[in-house]
Amino acid sequence: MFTLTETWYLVLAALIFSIGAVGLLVRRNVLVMFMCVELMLNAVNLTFVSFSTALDDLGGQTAVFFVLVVAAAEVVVGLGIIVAIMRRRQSADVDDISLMRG
Amino acid sequence: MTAVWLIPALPLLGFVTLVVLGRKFGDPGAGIFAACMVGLSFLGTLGVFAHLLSLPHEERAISQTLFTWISSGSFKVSIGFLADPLSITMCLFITGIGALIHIYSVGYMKGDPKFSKFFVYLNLFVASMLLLVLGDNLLLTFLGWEGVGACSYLLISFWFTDPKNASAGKKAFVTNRVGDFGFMLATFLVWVTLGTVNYEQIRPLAPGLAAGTATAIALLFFLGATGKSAQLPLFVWLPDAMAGPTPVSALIHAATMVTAGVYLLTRLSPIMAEAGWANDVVAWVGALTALVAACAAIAQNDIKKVLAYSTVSQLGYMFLAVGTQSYVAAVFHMITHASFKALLFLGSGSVIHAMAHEQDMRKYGNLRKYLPITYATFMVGWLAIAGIPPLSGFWSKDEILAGVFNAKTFGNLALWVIGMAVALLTAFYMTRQVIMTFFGEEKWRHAEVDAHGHELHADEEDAVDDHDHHHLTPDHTPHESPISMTLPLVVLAGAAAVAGLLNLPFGDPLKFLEHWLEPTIVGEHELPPGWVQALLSLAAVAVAVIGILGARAVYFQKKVDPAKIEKPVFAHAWYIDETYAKFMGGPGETAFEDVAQFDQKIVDGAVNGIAGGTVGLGNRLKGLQTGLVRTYGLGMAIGAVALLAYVVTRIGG
Amino acid sequence: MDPLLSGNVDLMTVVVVLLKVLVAFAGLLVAVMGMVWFERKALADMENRFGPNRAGPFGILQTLADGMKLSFKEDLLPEKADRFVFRLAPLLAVIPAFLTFAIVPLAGNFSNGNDGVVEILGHKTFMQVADPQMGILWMLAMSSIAVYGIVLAGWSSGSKYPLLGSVRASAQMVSYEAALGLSIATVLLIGGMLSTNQIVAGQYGLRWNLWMTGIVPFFIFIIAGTAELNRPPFDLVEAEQELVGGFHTEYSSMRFAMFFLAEFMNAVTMSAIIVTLFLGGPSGPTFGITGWISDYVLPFIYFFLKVLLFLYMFAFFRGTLPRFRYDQLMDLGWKFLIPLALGWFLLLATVRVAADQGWNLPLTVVVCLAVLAAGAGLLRAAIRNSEHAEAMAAGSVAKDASEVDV
Amino acid sequence: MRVEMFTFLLAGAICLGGALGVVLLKNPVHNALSLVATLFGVAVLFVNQGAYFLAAIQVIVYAGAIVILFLFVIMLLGVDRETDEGREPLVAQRPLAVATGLAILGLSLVALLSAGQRATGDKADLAPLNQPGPDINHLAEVLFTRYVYAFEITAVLLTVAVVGAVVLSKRTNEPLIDLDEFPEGTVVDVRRRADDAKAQDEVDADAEVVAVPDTEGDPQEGGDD
Repeated sequence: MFTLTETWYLVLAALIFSIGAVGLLVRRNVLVMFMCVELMLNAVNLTFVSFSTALDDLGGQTAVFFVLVVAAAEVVVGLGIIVAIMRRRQSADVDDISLMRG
Repeated sequence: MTAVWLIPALPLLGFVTLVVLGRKFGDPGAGIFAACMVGLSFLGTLGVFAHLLSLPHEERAISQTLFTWISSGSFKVSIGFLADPLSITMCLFITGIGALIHIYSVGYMKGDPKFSKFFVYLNLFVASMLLLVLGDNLLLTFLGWEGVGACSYLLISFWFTDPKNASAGKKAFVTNRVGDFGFMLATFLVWVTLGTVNYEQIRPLAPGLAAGTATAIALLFFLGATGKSAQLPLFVWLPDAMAGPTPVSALIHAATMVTAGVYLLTRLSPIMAEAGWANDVVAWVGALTALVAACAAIAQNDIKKVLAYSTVSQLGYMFLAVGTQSYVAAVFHMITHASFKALLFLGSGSVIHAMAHEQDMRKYGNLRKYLPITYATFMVGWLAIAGIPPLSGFWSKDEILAGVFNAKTFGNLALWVIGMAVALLTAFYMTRQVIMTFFGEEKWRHAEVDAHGHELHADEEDAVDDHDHHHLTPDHTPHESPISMTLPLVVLAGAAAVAGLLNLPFGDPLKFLEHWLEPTIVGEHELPPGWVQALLSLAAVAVAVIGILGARAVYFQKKVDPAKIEKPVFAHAWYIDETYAKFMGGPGETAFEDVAQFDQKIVDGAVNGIAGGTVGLGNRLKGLQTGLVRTYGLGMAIGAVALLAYVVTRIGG
Repeated sequence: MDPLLSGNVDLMTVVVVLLKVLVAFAGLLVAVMGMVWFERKALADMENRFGPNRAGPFGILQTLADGMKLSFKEDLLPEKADRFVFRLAPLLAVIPAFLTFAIVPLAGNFSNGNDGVVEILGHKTFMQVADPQMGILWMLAMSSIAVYGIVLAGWSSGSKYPLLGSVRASAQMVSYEAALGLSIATVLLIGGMLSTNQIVAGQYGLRWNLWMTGIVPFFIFIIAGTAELNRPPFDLVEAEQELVGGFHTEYSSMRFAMFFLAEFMNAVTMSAIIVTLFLGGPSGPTFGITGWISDYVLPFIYFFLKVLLFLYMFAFFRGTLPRFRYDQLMDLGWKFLIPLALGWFLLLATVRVAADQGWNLPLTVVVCLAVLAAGAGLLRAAIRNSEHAEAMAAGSVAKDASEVDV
Repeated sequence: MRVEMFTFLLAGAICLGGALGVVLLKNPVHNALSLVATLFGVAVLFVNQGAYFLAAIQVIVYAGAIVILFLFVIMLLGVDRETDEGREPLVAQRPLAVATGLAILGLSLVALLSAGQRATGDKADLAPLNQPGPDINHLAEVLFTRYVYAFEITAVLLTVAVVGAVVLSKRTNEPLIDLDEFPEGTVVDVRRRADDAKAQDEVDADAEVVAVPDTEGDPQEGGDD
């Protein structure tokens, strides 16, 4: 039986992060993309806590706390923007929102 | 004494204030304000001067750094001022004579539609000149150098509605550019070789310069000086510059700006001391300029042109002194020349003012009857420049000639002979001018006469100051100028008379100027022993007297036809100007056309090409900006991968 | 931390844990059955009728009968429903309800500063299923999860009335969670601990948080808690006149029973939480008795009576209060309860600091009240001002205004 | 240890399943639910590592607030239908995305597995974790002493975010972008002119058709635009 070290957590976090990154790039629904960002943030949080445990230091947990707060703020503003955009065009497809193209 | 910065700041304040409020201040107001600013600056200079005097001999230098101007890598330049005996001496007569000329201008420029603008320029000029002199590094000096150049340009073409005035301004500007080029190259060279442009830092480093480098630097700086100080071959702009208002001629083109070159070389005496044969070049150029200009001066009919060539010639003396390492003599002559030449210019201005802006001496005569104060003061100036003791010109000129006689310069005796010849010519043409102006019959009463039947009118057209268009009529009665114009004349006459006291050759304790400047100047020169000096002085006086008598014989007693002396070649200043014009119009023009083509095709082409290329590239690249968030995201992700890859490879190592 | 889990985890520990879980779950189920019957009876009394009186004595088995009836009904699945979520939703409603109950101390001797430790099968433990470190936060977390059951139920039905009901419900629950959390924060401020066990232990004697926090948080908690439960007068979620049956319109049979169960479970749990937070939980006088009576019987009786009080209160609300309109509900939550809870929290914090620093306590309180009154005045002015401004959603305005109050 | 291993495996599986669900499921609501599963799994993993407080707020903030907000938006804006993910309009986006994802994963794993401690740099010198008392106390101590400014600034950030969200969600009748704000000659202006020209063309074309209804001109030329 393997022993549970922080490496396990870190590998799991890397997996979640990669999945989130791929999802962000592949999915076209703005909301789903947003969720993928949250996935990535969570993967990072997990990494922070794992290192915090591994190094026996509160620093990682403190970082997670701030990530949580910032994520909350980000979602509030992001969803506000999405709602404002979707009021104009009845679509959540991010490819439709390309007014800023060169 | 931390108020050094106030000296240039006050005229600058005047400039800024007048730019904004000049029109509000109105006709006399703006002028009085400007004069007050320069006067206050003079008082400040006096304060600093007194402070310096109170210091021990060796510590007479105040350097004050205000702030860092440019800081780029190891290149660091501050806005800082260096008040030492040399710069304060310069400041004293810049602000002193400047203040007098400001006062004079209030009278002279009365009623001019651009009255306040004139004082804007004058104040800016004084500020720039003070910056030039007080700046503690080459770059700041260059700033002042360009500032005075710009002001000179603006003032020469002050009445720019006349195309001749405008072109005279342009000529001065362009000719000066050639010299500035030398200044800049020299500054770069100093920076590259010494790693600093600060005078106080240059001073200890200069002896370490290679002889060749020092020579190159000195020659390049001298090129700059020939432009600003109107030496061969760049002197051609100064006679034309007389198109400007007469106070300008007095202040800028006689007393202050044109001495900037002398100041520069004196300031850089540590480098000049290492420069070897460059000093010979300076001396010879100075001597030849003095001769050429003196020759030209005897054939001019425009009262101001005579003075202009005279100025060129006297500047030649100064460079002769610099070239023979007699810096003290150069500065001494600079001071005396500043006072008597300003006096002469202002006197001529007074005459012109009285004669309804007629500048042709052939239409003058017997003016001593109408202009007693002008006449009296002009006499002082005349005797001073002619080198009659005990007036100031004698002492300074004598010291230069004595220095040349004993110098180790190549061909020093030849130089001395030239100097003596120039002294003779100086006495001659000045006497000629005085006689034509103040003695004889009242020639303007004869309608349109050409008393001497000259075929050539010696460019009289060029210099006619016709900014107001009432011409000299036969029934004109000259009248003395207002007090604001005569007062400076009297003061300057006093100065011109006694300025010689600054540095009397009769014994070491009497050489005030030499002791005063000692800590600033590097370079040794030995005066000949006392009895030789006495003989030389006697010779000089004799030469001056001969010149005066000769002129008296020709123009007063009319024993010789003046036409025999006033050769066209002299009137045209050896055709140097014409040669330039011919060259510029012929092969020069084609060359310039080619350069212009090059500029258009290659330089502009490069600039436009880069711009066009950027536009084209942008047009191609804007396709990348799809507006699609996911594309951007992909870009970011790829970038992240690259970063990660970099980090990972670093970890391994 | 539960002393049970501090040592080695052996077989008996697991048995004890399982035993506790079983007892708590069974107890909760019984309590729910009782609660349903009790509420119906109480309502019937208020409305001057008999209520259930057929199944068993006084109709006490009515709930059981209802449950059996429901379990034999047909399990309908609407055609437009999202099958997976439709089936998941009831579970998401029930499970948090029970999980919240897990942290409530049911018994144990808390008198005279005892920490409520009892011994079961030779193991020292608390009379609660779990005593996690984050204690009361667990309850907040679970109530966040409970929202999902309702939201998803409404959405997955593929019908507009349930959707509207569920959106109403979740907005309401999210809104009132803030007031709820703030009033809990006052309790934490007084006790300094998150653990429910320690909160209860801190209220020995009659040092109930009810008084220690100055009563106001207690009332805020009751109002917000009632709203969290979607019970009358905050039962817009299932306002039959408007939304047919609310989020569970399309549910039938056992799935409906689960929602039903969850609702009453939540009511019981909420009562238990109120008791735990403000009324000292199972603590009470022991009259010098020791042994198992003081460990189990007396505390449980105290606990039961206190919970009963609040169950009656909920029934009483239902019987007497008219339903809020939706904007009234939001106004009450955002413009009144949250600012009040926040202000009170600040007041208590100041008092706490004042006590620590040795300031003049009465003066501090007076100054604080003055500041709060000023803040309230400002808030009121802001609200009145914004009511004139057109095209502003009531919720967002109040959000702004509450920021001003801070 | 065995219990923790079991918990880890279970929670990890939930996390991974949830993450895959977020990316692969087509219905946004299902995506959101999958996200909740992952968040929950992460919370469990936090508990597994002793970060109780973080686990609690992870659930409260993420599950209780953030994902609920997502669901709100999905449901209220009516985008809860399955999205068509079969067609990918951007060429090479998918393979590149997958390749990038794999590259990130691979590189991270290389960094984590080969470098070990070196990847993290030096250990911070905050309070150690293993102290008596609940972890929230230690966390609070650090937050309110060493990180007090950061803490206050995040408070400001949240306030600003709330105000921003209120402003964003205010219903206005003006268009989002006021085209007249843009000076002449900018891209927007050019585009608008192009639109105007197109509209003008249409009007002209219509007029043409109306004006000459019975000439031989193909009516579809002008009418069908």
